[in-house]
Formats: sequence, C-alpha cells, structure tokens
Amino acid sequence: MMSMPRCLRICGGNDSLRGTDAMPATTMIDAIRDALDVALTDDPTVTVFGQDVGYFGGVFRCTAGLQKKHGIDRCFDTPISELGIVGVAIGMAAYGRKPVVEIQFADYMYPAYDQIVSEAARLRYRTAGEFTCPIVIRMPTGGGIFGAQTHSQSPEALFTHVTGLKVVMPSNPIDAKGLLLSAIDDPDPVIFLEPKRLYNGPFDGHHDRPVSPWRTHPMGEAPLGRYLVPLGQAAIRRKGAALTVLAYGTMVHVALAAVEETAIDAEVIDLRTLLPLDLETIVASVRKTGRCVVVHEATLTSGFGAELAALVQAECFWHLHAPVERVAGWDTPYPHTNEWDYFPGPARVAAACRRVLEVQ
Amino acid sequence: MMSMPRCLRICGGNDSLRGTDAMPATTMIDAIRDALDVALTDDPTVTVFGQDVGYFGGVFRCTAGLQKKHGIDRCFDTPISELGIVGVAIGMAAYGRKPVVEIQFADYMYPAYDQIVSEAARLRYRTAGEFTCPIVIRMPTGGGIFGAQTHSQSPEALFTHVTGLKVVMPSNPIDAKGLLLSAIDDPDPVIFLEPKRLYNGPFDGHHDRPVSPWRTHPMGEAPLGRYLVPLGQAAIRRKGAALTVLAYGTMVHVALAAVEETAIDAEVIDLRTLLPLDLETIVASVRKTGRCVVVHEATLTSGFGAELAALVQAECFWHLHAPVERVAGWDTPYPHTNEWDYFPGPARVAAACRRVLEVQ
Amino acid sequence: MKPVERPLELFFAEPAVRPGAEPDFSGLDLPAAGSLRRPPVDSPAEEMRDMAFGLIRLLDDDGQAVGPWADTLDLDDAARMSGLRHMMTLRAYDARMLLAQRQQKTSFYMQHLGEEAISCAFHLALRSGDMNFPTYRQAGLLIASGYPMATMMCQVYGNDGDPVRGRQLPVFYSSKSHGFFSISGNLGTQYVQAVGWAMGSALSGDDKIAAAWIGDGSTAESDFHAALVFASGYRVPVVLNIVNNQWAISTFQGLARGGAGTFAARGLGFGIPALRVDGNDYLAVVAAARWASERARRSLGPTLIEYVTYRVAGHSTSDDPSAYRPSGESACWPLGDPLMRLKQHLIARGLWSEDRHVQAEAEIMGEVQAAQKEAEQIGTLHSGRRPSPAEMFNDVYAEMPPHLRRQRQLAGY
Amino acid sequence: MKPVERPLELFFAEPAVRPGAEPDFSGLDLPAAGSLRRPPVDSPAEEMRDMAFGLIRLLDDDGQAVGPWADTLDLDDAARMSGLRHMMTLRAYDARMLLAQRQQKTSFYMQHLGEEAISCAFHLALRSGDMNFPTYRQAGLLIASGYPMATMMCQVYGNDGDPVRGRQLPVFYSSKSHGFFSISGNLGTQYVQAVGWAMGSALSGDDKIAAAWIGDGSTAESDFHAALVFASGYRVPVVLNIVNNQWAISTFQGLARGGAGTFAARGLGFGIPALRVDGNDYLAVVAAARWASERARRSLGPTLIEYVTYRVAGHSTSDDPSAYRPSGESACWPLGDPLMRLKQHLIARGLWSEDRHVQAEAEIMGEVQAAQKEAEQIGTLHSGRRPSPAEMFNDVYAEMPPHLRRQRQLAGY
Ligand SMILES: Cc1ncc(C[n+]2csc(CCOP(=O)(O)OP(=O)(O)O)c2C)c(N)n1
Ligand SMILES: Cc1ncc(C[n+]2csc(CCOP(=O)(O)OP(=O)(O)O)c2C)c(N)n1
Ligand SMILES: [Mg+2]
Ligand SMILES: [Mg+2]
Repeated sequence: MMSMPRCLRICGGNDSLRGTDAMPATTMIDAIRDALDVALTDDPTVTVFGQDVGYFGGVFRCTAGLQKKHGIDRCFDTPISELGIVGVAIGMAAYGRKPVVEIQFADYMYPAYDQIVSEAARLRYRTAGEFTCPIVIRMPTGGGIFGAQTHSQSPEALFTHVTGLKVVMPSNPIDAKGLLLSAIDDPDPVIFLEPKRLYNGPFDGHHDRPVSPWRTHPMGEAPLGRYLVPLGQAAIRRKGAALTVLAYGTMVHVALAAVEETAIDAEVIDLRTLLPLDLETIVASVRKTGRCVVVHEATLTSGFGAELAALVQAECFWHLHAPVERVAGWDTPYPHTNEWDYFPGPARVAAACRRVLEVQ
Repeated sequence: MMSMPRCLRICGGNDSLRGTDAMPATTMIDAIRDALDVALTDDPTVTVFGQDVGYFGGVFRCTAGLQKKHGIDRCFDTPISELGIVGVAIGMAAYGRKPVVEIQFADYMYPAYDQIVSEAARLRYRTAGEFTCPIVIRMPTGGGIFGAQTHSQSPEALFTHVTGLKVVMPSNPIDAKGLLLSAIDDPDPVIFLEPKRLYNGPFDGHHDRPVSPWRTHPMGEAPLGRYLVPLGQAAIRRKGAALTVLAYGTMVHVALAAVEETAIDAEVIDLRTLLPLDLETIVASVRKTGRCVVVHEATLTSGFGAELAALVQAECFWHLHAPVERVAGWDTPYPHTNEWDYFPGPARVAAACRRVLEVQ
Repeated sequence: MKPVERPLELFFAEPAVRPGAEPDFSGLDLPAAGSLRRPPVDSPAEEMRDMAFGLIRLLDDDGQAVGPWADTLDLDDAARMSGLRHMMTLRAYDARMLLAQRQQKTSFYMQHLGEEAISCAFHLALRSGDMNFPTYRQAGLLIASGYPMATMMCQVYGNDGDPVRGRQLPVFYSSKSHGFFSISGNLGTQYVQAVGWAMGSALSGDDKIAAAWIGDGSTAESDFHAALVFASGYRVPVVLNIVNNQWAISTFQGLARGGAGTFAARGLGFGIPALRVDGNDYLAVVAAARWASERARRSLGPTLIEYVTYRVAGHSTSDDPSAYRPSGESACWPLGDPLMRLKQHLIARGLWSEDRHVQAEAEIMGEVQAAQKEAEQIGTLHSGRRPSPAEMFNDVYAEMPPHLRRQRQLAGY
Repeated sequence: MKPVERPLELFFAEPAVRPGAEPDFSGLDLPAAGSLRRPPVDSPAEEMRDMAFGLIRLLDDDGQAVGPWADTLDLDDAARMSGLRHMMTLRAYDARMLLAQRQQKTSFYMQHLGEEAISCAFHLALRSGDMNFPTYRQAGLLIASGYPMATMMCQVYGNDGDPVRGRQLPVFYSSKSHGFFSISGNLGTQYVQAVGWAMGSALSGDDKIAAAWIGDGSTAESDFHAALVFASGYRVPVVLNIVNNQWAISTFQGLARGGAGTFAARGLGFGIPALRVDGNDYLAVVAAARWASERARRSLGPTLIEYVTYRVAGHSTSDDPSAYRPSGESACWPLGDPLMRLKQHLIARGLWSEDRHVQAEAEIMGEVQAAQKEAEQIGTLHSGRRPSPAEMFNDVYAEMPPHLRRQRQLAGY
C-alpha cells in the first residue's frame, strides 16, 4: 500500500545535516508542512484533518496549500469537536488509514482526552493486536505568545502517564520534520507536541530581545524529501562535564542560553521523545556529570520532570553529588500580563544550575 | 446558611477514635453514605447527584436511602454524561450550592476531564475569586475486583498535575467520612478517590485469603455525627526506623502487610491527601529512616510516585542511604485474567523494601 | 435584590411505576403492525419526520407479516428459520454463561434476554467486510455470522483460548473477520469511531459500511453528539443504531430522552433520517436495517434507527433490577418476546411447529454445551490454562519499549 | 473479499463562494418581516416546529416594526433609543480597542462588528440577578447593563485596574454583579454550566434564570450536547442562545450544521422549543429573548434560540478573513447593519434624525475616549501599573498551600 521512498535517517549524534538542492524549509512551520506533504505524497492512506486545516491551512499555517495540492479528501476541515476529530481518526485508523490530525491548541485537547486515553492508547492491547490505532495527533504547545491560560499549556505529563501512547516534542525544524515522519510511520498512536513559540525562530527565553530566524540556526533548515529522526532517541545539544540539563521543546534553547551565559560546562540533552524515553543517554550523562537539572515549561507538580527526577535519582544514585533540581512553570494557570514572570526563563534555569553546582 | 454543628476533629496522630452511642458505620460505604447524610442534613445547599445515585442509591450503594430521606431535589439521578454531571455541578457551585457528585467509576471520568481541568480548577483564579467552584467529585478507584481495564484505574496523577484541584484518597472508614466532610466544606474543587476494593473491608493484597470485615479494624468504625479529618495531613500508620513507606488508599494495607510479613521496622505513612501534600511529615520520616519506598496501584511512569520520589530525593538528599524505590502497577492497561499478576501486592512491596535495605 | 417572586421548579422524570406497584405500559403508544409507510430511501430527511415517531412493525398479533415494509422484504424461508435459530442460540448461550458466572467460572456476565432480535436480525443488512461498533449487548451479530461459540466462551472465561488474552472484561469480544469491533468499557466511544471507520472506507474508494451501536442511556454521552455532527456533516455511510431497552442500569429511558418523544427524534436535529422500529420484531429489524444500509451503500448518508425493546434481565450479573422496577414488568412488556413472535410467524407460515421448536431447543442446547465443554477444556477464569502473565506486557505497543521490557523482567518473565 | 462494487463517497460541505468570486447569499431564505406567527409560550415543542425554520423579523425595509411579535412587544421609546446608544457604544468601544491592539497596547482583541444587536438587546430579557454564560462576543451585555467601560478596558490591557488581575486573555471579562459569568477560552464549556447555574437557582427556590451563549461552530462541541440533555431532562429555566454569525474562524456554518436546515433545529431532537431570529434586528432579538425568558420564569423549561447574523470583521486580531471569504461579502449580507436598521426605525418613529445620530456618535466617542484615558492612566499591557507578579500565586486556592508559598518565595516575593 505504501511506497518505500529513499529514506534519509538522522540520528542522535549526527544532527548537523542541512538543506539540499531546492528550497529547504526554514521555519518549523514549513518543516512540519513539508513532512505532511511528503507523507501525503508517499502514502495514499495518510489523511490530514482538523479545525481550519483545510481550505485555510491552519491558524498557524502548518497545512497551508496541502488541500490544494492533495485534494479535499486528503486534507479537510472539521467541525469544532476535538472528541470528534480524534474519535473519527481512531475509527479511520482501525479501517486502515493513517490519520494525522491537528488539535488547534494543546489546551483544547481535553474534550478528546477520553478517546485518546481510553481508546487510542488501548486498542492494540485490548484486541491483542487485531485492531490498531496508528494515528498522529499534532498540537501547538507552550506559552510565550501572550496566549494566557488557554493558549499556553504544556500537557505532556498527561500523556506520558498513559501507557500505549508515544509522546514527542521537537525543538527545531530538522527534528520536527524527521520526527513527524517517524510518528506518521509509527504503528501506534503518537502525540506530537509542537512548541508554538519555536514556530518562527529559536527562542531562548529572552523575550525582550529581537526574534532570531531559524535560517541562521544549525538545526534551522529541514532538508527536502523524506528522512526520519527515530522516536525514542535523545540528542545531546551541548557536550559538557559539570552538569546535565534535561530539556525538550522551547526549553532546550532556554537551557542552552542559560548555560552559555553562566559559562557553566553543562551537557544539555534534548529529549525529543518523552515516551518511550532515551534513558540510556540520560543516565550515561548524569553518571558522568554527577549533577542534573530538569527543565520544562509545564507546571511543576506531577509534571514530566518528576518522572525524570525519579528515574535519575534511581539510576544515578551513587553518582549524584547534588539533588536533581526541577525548573518548571509555577503551579498556577498561565497568566496573561505576567507571562514573563511565569515563564521559566534563562535566569531561573541559570540559578538552578548554580544551586546544583554549589552543593559540594 | 450552614449551621455549625459540634465538630469533632480527627488529626494525623489521633486516629484511634471509635464509634459512639448508636450505630456507627462499619464499612467504608456506610461511612461515605453517613458523611453525605450529615452534609445533606447540616447544609441545605449540599446537592448529591450522578448516575444511578438517586432512587437506586448508587451501584456501590454509597447513596442508598438518601433520596428517600432528603428528597429528590437533594439527591437525584442524572443522564449518562460525566461531562454533564461535572459541568452542571460547576454552574450550580457558581450559583452558590455545594454539589457532591459521583462518577460511577474513576475510569469514566475522562469525558468530564475538560470541565474539571479547564473549568473547575481554574474558575477562582481566572475570576480573581469572584466565582468559585466548591464541588466534590467522588469516584470509586483502583482494582482488585476483576473489573479489567475500565473498572480498575487509579488516575490520581492526572489530577495532581492540575493546579487548583485538591486530591484526596482515604484508606479506611473513619478517614473516609472525616475527609469527605472536610472536602464538602472546602471552598475549592476536591477530587475524592474511593478505593473500591476497601469498600467492604481492609484489603492487604492477599486476594487468596478470606475477606476481613472493617468491624475488626481499628479504623473501621466511623463515629456518628459530624467530624472532620483535615485535608493536607498525612497519618503515620506504623512507626518505624528502618525505612519509610509512602502509600495511600488500598496500598496502605498492602504496605502494612508487607512490612509485617518481612518484619522490617518500616514507618508507613498514609498520605490521605495527595494535593496539597503533607510534605513535612514525609520529609521528617525519611530524614529519620534514610530510606524510602513509594507504593501505588496506578501505572508507574509519570504516576504520583514520580512526584513523591522527586520531592524526597530533593528534600532528603543528604539523608538518603539508597535511591527511592517505586512500586506501582505495571505500565500496561489493567488486565482481567491476570489481575493478581498486575496488582502490586505485598510480595512486590516486600521485595522493594528489601532491595532498599540491602543498599549499604 | 428583590424578594423571590415565583420560585422556579425543576422537573424530575420518573418511570410510571416503581417496585411495589403494578407494571404499566399504557404510556407506550403502539401503532398496529403494517400501519407505517415505507418512504423511498432517497427521500429528504425533512419529509420523513413521521418515521421518527411511528413504529415500524411487520408481525401482527397472528404472526403475519403485513404492510409496505413486509411487502418489500426480500427474505426467504430459510433465512427466516435461521433467524429463529440464531435467537434461540443466543438465548441458550446466555443461559449457560449466566450459570457459568454463578458457578464462579468467570467474574461477570451480561445477557441479551428480550433483545435477541436486534443484533441477530441486523446482521442481515451487512455484507462481509462491513464493520459493527457494538456495545456489550450485540453478541447476536457474532452468532448470526457464525463466529465460533467456543471462542466466545474462551473470551468470557479469559482463558488461554481467549483471542484477547484475558485482557478484557467478559463479553468484550472482538473479531475483525466477523465485522465486530472491539468493545470498549467506556460507553459511547465507539459511536464516533464507527463514523470514522466509514469515512475511512469512503476515502479509500471502498464499498464497506459501518454500523454504530449505543444504548438509550448512553445517547447522553458526548460521543453520540460528535458522531451525529460528523456523520451529518460529511454524509457518512454509517447506520447509527440506538437500542432503547427502557433501562440504563436503574435509570429509565425517559431521563436521557428528556422532552423528546423518542430517541429517533435526535436525528431530526441534524437532518439525519430516523426510523423507530419494533425491536422485538425480527422482520421489522431486518427491513429497517436494510433500508438504512441501502442509504449508506448509495452514499446517501447516515440513518438513525431506534429499536424499541425491553431489557428483561438485570443490567449485568452485578445488578438486581427488582430494587428499581416492578418484578413483573417484563412479562407485561407489550411488544412480547422476540423469539415467540418469530416462532409464531414461522408456524403461521407453515415452516415450523411446537414439536420442531422443542427439538431445536434441545439440539441447540446440545451445541452450546459442547462448545462450553470445549472452552472449559482450556480453562475458566480461576482454573485451567490462562494466558501467561508475561503476555500482560505484549501489545501495549507494536514493539516493546525498554521500560516495559525492564518491568517484565522485574515481574519475573 | 469481493471487488468493490460501488465506491462510497463523502460530502465535503463548502461555502457558496470563496475569495475571488462574487459574494452570494441567494441560498439564505429571507421571509418578510412580520410574517412568522407568535405561539403562546406554553405551546408544546412539537407544535412549534415551524419556529425553528422560519425567521422572526420585526423591522421591515422601511424601519417599521410589524407583525405579531411587534404588536406584543412592550418596549417604550426611551428603551428603543438607548438600544441604539448601546450598539453605537459597543461599536465605538470595539474600534478603539482594535486600534489599541494595533498600537500594541494589548496582545489581542475580538470585535462584535455586525453582531451588536444580539447581546445589547438580549439584556432586556434579563433581570438583576440573572446570569449570562457568554462567549467572547457578547460584551454588549456588559455595556447595556452599565458596566464601567474603563474597567472593561483595564481587563483588555491586563493592567492593575483589571478585576481579573491580568490573568485572562483580553475580552475575557467577568462580572457577577452584572450577570456576566467568566469567559472560558475553551469553547462550549459554559453552555452546560449555565444549565447547572439555573438548576442551582431552581433548587434553591430562587427566581433567577440563566442564559447560555455559544457560536455556530462551537455547537459541535460536546458541552452543547450535555447542556441540551440536562436542560431538556430537568426542564431547566435557561435560555440557550446560538449566535450563528456564518463563520467559525475560516469554517463556514454549514459544516457544523450538517444536514440540518438550521441550528435552531438542534433543539427539536430534544423536544426543546426553538426560535430562529433575525440577529440584526434589535427588536426581534428583544421580542424572542423575552418570549424565551418568560418560558424560563414560568418553569416551562429551556428555549433554544438561533440568531442569524454575520461576523463582519476577522475572527480576532490574529485573523485575516480575506484568505477564506470574498472581501465584499459583509457588504452584501442581506440582513444589513443592525445599527442602521434600528436607527432607521427610530427615524421612522420620529424619535431620531441623521443630525442627532452624528451628534450622538461624537458624544459616544468622547465617552469612550475618556474611559480609555482613565484606563491608560493605570497602564497598558506593556507599560504602566500591572498586577504584581506576586499575585500570580493568589486565587489558585482560597488559601495558599505550602508548595505554592514556597514557589512564590522562590520567585522572589
Ligand atoms: C463513560 C461511562 N460511564 C458510565 C459507565 C457505567 N455504565 C455501564 S453500562 C451503563 C448503563 C448503560 O445503559 P444503556 O446505554 O441504556 O445500555 P444498556 O445497558 O441498557 O444496554 C452505565 C451507566 C460506563 N461504562 N462508561
Ligand atoms: C475547545 C476549543 N477548541 C478550539 C478553539 C479555537 N477556537 C477559538 S474561536 C474558534 C471558532 C469559534 O467559532 P464560533 O463558535 O462560530 O464562534 P464565533 O467566533 O464565530 O463567534 C475556534 C476554533 C477553542 N477556543 N476551544
Ligand atoms: Mg438501555
Ligand atoms: Mg461563528
């Protein structure tokens, strides 16, 4: 059913790959659209739908032009029912198609949560593999755009607790395209979280500085054609010896900025896939550095950082020189006016790194 | 509006209180029903509703007789819509009433998740206290009754990650009644998780032994009348010096059994309230024992045990002689036939305790 | 604020009678068999409103099939006879499995008693490759399609012969080859999935249709709404079935229905043609289901069908209905027993007799017992061969990720 | 399996025209003003089906209020004049706030352009103590009820004068005293809460009613269904409003509506009386809303009202509608401009003149600018006094739990 095109694979350590001949994608939006375009072209069962994704091309433009190119039956608008979008996708996947759906903001996934948790995640298990659910649910995630409590959330921990799901969050265009294509190829349901603050440029948390474009970033240009970044593999974004920082999505850039500014020789790991987790890479790093800071934008309590801290203290107990620190969004809803007091920016990450290093 | 009856307060250390003159509740079901009865009697704004809770009295009988005693407008049946039950409760609370609703099984709370997370939990915040949402959402939780994947779940971590909620899970009739009355008095939304395997007797995980009744348990008889067990306070169920076990709900009994059978001098803490957490009691214990095992029935990854492990390693880093261990449900859906291979029973808890003690 | 002028009141719907009182179905308006018209399948929804409030009935009190739906029903004698056989088989199967649960050979069971006609007859509207998205009360779809009964029993026992490896609650069957989608414990979720499946078929240029199933009480769930929104919006080739068996555990159908006269009426708000059918009339179910499936096959869009029936037994083996409804209620149910009605029809048609019926009953019970023996040779819930606990860790994902492998090892496998 | 016989097809609803083509509203059937009957409020739903498909219109092309709804409308001249004033105020307010957003004084804004009549007029059906559960496009409820405009602006700016402490997106107002429930960013959630609020009122022996608000697109959400199920089941004293402004961001109303002729028709599936109203006719909205609120106050149950209108501006300041609809479309909208229509009525009635209108416009703009000055003296999103970051930690709970206190300390407060 599916043609097997040439497959360019980008692995953890080899992320410097750049554009090819024609017009490589130079924003995360372009990279995502490009991945969808490749998937729609290669696999006739891929079907893209969601609110405003068809004619209009999505409120973030991630599907712009796809309906025109591939036809309304491959990329179409839906009514405003997240439950319906995901429920329909599950049925369609059970039939044998590959739905790739968009939830307009991660904050609006809750109406679909029952279908995701009780149905998509468990269909393979409860039928011993007779029916499966290879769907991808894309959703813009995170804050930094003055979107307040309902356009800023990072609900990843609500998915990592759900066995049967895979959970992915890219931090740059090259990964975004390669991970999305892997997610679409995956035989199981994948939650694909897109840090919307990264759509148009790498953002390191310095909201008062000019926006820098992806063009100038080493991971900014997603190559043309099909390539895969495998699920379940973290990437080391900065090698270092003093401290390990675990981050994903926007926070990778914030962590890198904090580390540069403090001149701390930290190893910064971009998890990329949260479930299943690349524990090996994490453990190897923390055993080496002996110190660990976990960073995410989601609220602290029961966030995914808790799982990371729990795993690291269990696996690296004898190597740890200091407790694992977590830097996260405060345990409050995401406020509007005080967005930048809420956001765990480089100053907070730097302070945590210093605290962890101070412990002797 | 609300009369202030005599208030008997049961605190963390003083849990040996027993029945009074007439007919004290001698099952957890009776204790819960009794709490609802007291609340309906004392506070004319309390309103109880949910699927089958009215005429029939609930599939677990927790509301039996309440409609007859208090009238159909105080205790009534609803259509099968968890979203509707919680959504209506939120509006009713905003009006000024105190809805205490039942979700028939915790596994069926997902359709209401959006209303719980996006609405109930954030209403006070987003209106700066102008509108509030003092609702209680009761739900039978956990396995051990051959209920398979949709009648066995423990979704507490999906609530502890949601700021604005309080999350409570009692382990015995005395607490159940006192905590439920506190939850009803609370000005904020409370998720009240009832370990259904404890409804009719303390269950220590030895499924092949005869069921023991609550009658013979020191915490088995909830006294008559109104008393409160405050939210946010853990209870030490067994004093010990070698190891701290953190548990809640059914797992308190499993942990106690494991500890008795291995003759390990463990301190067993019953958290009772997960959010807000009684971190003080936990930290004091682990700093004393230097070792910690966390036990819950929910799946491991991103479970509430992750938060506990993360907090303990952060707060007790210098006191820990071994990594914090987590014993939890396997990261699979809850199976039917192999229920007892899935359930984290006393053998698994004992093994973890031994592993943690072996570390020198 | 001004004093309260006129206190507001709510309405609390209650069934006509409760335990202790005489059963009373006088509120149920029963048009005579054959009295409702049969509109062309391509009539606009707006011109078929009456169909949502009438009742399609073919079998009259004498067992004759009458009226326009009967006249156009293309069903030979053999099919009518096997219809009876399927219903008898389902009833015998239920009886044995109920007993097995009482004998603690399994944890739980749910019967079809009184509702056998619906799933057994609906099967005749489907073709191979079509897909049902059932609830727990449509095992007749499996029986009518010849699914091996011993395998059903293995599922109920959760033994090593259970295709879903002891993972699901008893009666949560699953069979792709027999057009029977996995049953979910979460009410309603399958309804919108059926719509998605049918959309998948259409988008693939296929001709397979889907059938969604839901109970009266569960129509209150959100998934029901989403299903109707999408089915109506894209004119999806799906048959949307509502089994109104009067009860949702202890809650009578009037609460979920609210102010609408019927559940079929729900379709009208979406411009979806809706039929209301005597669910205890095997022939009526076949006729209505075929009408709806023809609409689907001709890409005319979805049809909503309400089957009016009665849940004779308890909700499940965990339930005691005498606590909330008069014990004699089922005997007074005016639509009768679906088996007896089809039997009477076959007799009236000269195809059947009391003697043959008694003989068939014995034969069928023999078959069911043989299947049960076969299943029990493998095992029951608490004895015999069960799926290995190691299998608990399979099928969470297509490929087992490292953390699950670690857990499996920790578990000792 | 057999080869595919007749491939199935789906239907993809599309608006009549897209950018580049001529606007076309010929599909919209517009009955003449005054032509629809006015049934007694206690008529059974089944006998008022026509009301869901007709269109209640009072103002004819000459600005005369005609027909049975006009004849029974008890609205004095002063009220009609202040109706116009409210709409003009809302329009001026929108214009200034839109400009303020362009000037980066705030992050986001949403206009009412073309829909002013609905919320301004609906206010006249309510009494003090009643509660609206609005969406983001009913600020007319606040303006008509005399809520201080400077406070609204403080909310939009998220400055230190914002009653909700800069926590909510601009236009997410909240005012208990003015019967305006907090706006949620999650579409639809408020619909079922309104039902619950009204149930709370009735259970408390109170006489306050609730009004729920939702957009055409958002009727697809689950909460809409739950609201109708509960409202119908308990006959709840609530008015269920649907504002059909033809668009849901880029998606035209036909997709959410599906095969139903109108959104009002959704009520019929629940036995809920439904009205369809010319939403650009101030008097029609008052008349219909009062009819529905009378039903609620007399405990006759809920009413569903669809207001037919047009969203003239973009969805929000983040949207550019020229990408998905013909740019001239709003000018061709056959129901006209609600302000101009009421203005014409007042002139026809001898209450108003072009001169007075120009004068009023200037007056109102002066008031709005004064309010804006007042608000900006406190601050705008990026300058001036804003809520202290320490306040971020307040109101998560009634009492701040220890972990939040720790976090506030860590944050430096
Ligand atoms: C989401 C959800 N809520 C509640 C339940 C519990 N429950 C199981 S069956 C049932 C009643 C269903 O009634 P109905 O839809 O009429 O189907 P019937 O049992 O009559 O066939 C309930 C409330 C559930 N399984 N799932
Ligand atoms: C649950 C949810 N899903 C999606 C969105 C994103 N969204 C905001 S407004 C909107 C369109 C709403 O259209 P409609 O209901 O017609 O209201 P209108 O904007 O036309 O007033 C969408 C999709 C949201 N806010 N909430
Ligand atoms: Mg039923
Ligand atoms: Mg709209």
